[in-house]
Amino acid sequence: MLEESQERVQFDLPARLIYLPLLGDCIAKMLHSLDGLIDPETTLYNIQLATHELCTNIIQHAYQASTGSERIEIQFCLDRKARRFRVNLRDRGRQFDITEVAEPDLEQAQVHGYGLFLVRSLMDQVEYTHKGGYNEWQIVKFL
Amino acid sequence: MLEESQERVQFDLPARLIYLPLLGDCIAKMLHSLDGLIDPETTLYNIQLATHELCTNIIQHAYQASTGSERIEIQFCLDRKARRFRVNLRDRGRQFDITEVAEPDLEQAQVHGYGLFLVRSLMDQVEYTHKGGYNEWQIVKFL
Amino acid sequence: MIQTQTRTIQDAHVLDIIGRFDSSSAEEVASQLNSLSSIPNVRVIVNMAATSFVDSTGLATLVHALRRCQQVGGELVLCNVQRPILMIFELTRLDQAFSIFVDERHALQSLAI
Amino acid sequence: MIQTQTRTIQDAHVLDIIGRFDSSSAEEVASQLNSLSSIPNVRVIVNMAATSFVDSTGLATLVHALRRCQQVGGELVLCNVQRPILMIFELTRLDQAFSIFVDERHALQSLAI
Ligand SMILES: Nc1ncnc2c1ncn2[C@@H]1O[C@H](COP(=O)(O)OP(=O)(O)O)[C@@H](O)[C@H]1O
Ligand SMILES: Nc1ncnc2c1ncn2[C@@H]1O[C@H](COP(=O)(O)OP(=O)(O)O)[C@@H](O)[C@H]1O
Repeated sequence: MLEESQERVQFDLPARLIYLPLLGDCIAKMLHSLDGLIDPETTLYNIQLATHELCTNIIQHAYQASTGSERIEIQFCLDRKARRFRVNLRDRGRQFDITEVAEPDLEQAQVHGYGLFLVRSLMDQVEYTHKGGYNEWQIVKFL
Repeated sequence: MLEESQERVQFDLPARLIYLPLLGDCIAKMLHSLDGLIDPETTLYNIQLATHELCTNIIQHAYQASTGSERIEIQFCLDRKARRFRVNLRDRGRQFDITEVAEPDLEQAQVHGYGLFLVRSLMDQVEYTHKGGYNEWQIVKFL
Repeated sequence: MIQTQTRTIQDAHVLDIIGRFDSSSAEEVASQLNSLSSIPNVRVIVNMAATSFVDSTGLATLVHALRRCQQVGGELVLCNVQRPILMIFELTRLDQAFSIFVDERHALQSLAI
Repeated sequence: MIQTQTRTIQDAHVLDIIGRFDSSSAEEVASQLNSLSSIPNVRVIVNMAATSFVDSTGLATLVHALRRCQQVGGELVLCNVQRPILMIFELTRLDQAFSIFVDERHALQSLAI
């Protein structure tokens, strides 16, 4: 089979925690086909964790008052040539307010606030925009 | 959380065998939330197998000459009220010709030809249409 | 997704198929079965205790191996087939082509006769 | 997706977390840890040999349990943490809040002192 340089997978899911393991499995399948990764196990784990954290935030924070019909759109794109893994997330929940978010105090163990810290630490790029009623997250890891 | 009567999940995937286990896992998660299934294990297995057979046919027969950019669109829809699980598949491969397909001779063990037979036997409805350059399959199981 | 291992018990070769036995993995199983079915009078037990999924390509691979074993005067039997998979054997009537045993002990007994 | 089991070895309670330890499953682990941390001077070993994934809710659950154990004069330590997960403990500096041992034997030795 010919291999395109870009491998792209899209999901459109109910905003429910039960579906999140599918995303991690999908990332694993996509990265599996890429040779020459340094420490593939950790790279995979970190992309899985960052994606998971953003999705749980969408489910638990962006969609607060649940009607049962909230959705998340997810796109994974592996660019083999550029050696880049990109995750795009879209939701229609409440707008994210960066000023709400204090960095966790790493000197003292916390009982919350590690989510976005992990996303920022584990990925090479993190972008958030709100447009047309959609929250859009894009996170990128260079491989 | 409120539960909508309809649970819907969509995928847009490269037409590659490696992704098919994700579909089976997703069906499992969707059915898991439905009470009152008679023999849930077999029902789940049968929907998983029928979906898998249609997808492998798309990958191996509809997309014969691979360019590496073939895709399958998949939609799962569980209707809790109507107690119905519906699978819709869409591809842009060559048109399916029903006259090609002989029923397997069940009196004698075969080395191929069980795929569509299984789909028809395991599901309650099987429909195929070709329109606008797309092959569209819809299979339905009443629960 | 799949793992296979072969063991020998008494005169029989046992092939364990662990995981999904489908179009992605059928070739690996086929090559194991091909080498077994080149042994004259070979006795093969395919243990499916840990086989979670079998698609039509998996079925075809087993039918092909059964024929090859019979051609060399051997036998191929199945055991520990999980219920949803067993129902597919029944639906395709392949339960009539294969001898299917509840466990390895019963499979071995039948091969010993 | 998750399974927990508690065992007792010498004076210590061992909690095995099997599978994904995340927002979906944190409550189950929290309730196990809550009942342990109500025992005065309790010694808890959380064995993560079979823990495949820990998210920020999982981390928070462990921090919360650590505090509760310390409040009752007890201890909570971790062992067999898989490498990618250990790296998350390091990144969040939680490797400094928790004693983390390579295996149960070393964890038991430290608790015995
Ligand atoms: N997608 C989101 N939409 C709205 N608010 C969010 C979102 N993600 C995070 N937040 C806010 O940022 C805070 C910090 O998030 P995070 O770092 O993930 O830690 P935690 O979820 O443990 O509080 C949350 O408590 C929440 O108020
Ligand atoms: N999606 C499809 N597009 C084109 N041809 C198909 C498709 N599905 C099945 N076929 C044709 O029908 C035949 C029978 O398919 P099937 O019953 O699944 O058995 P098998 O795949 O083992 O041949 C195939 O050999 C193929 O020629």
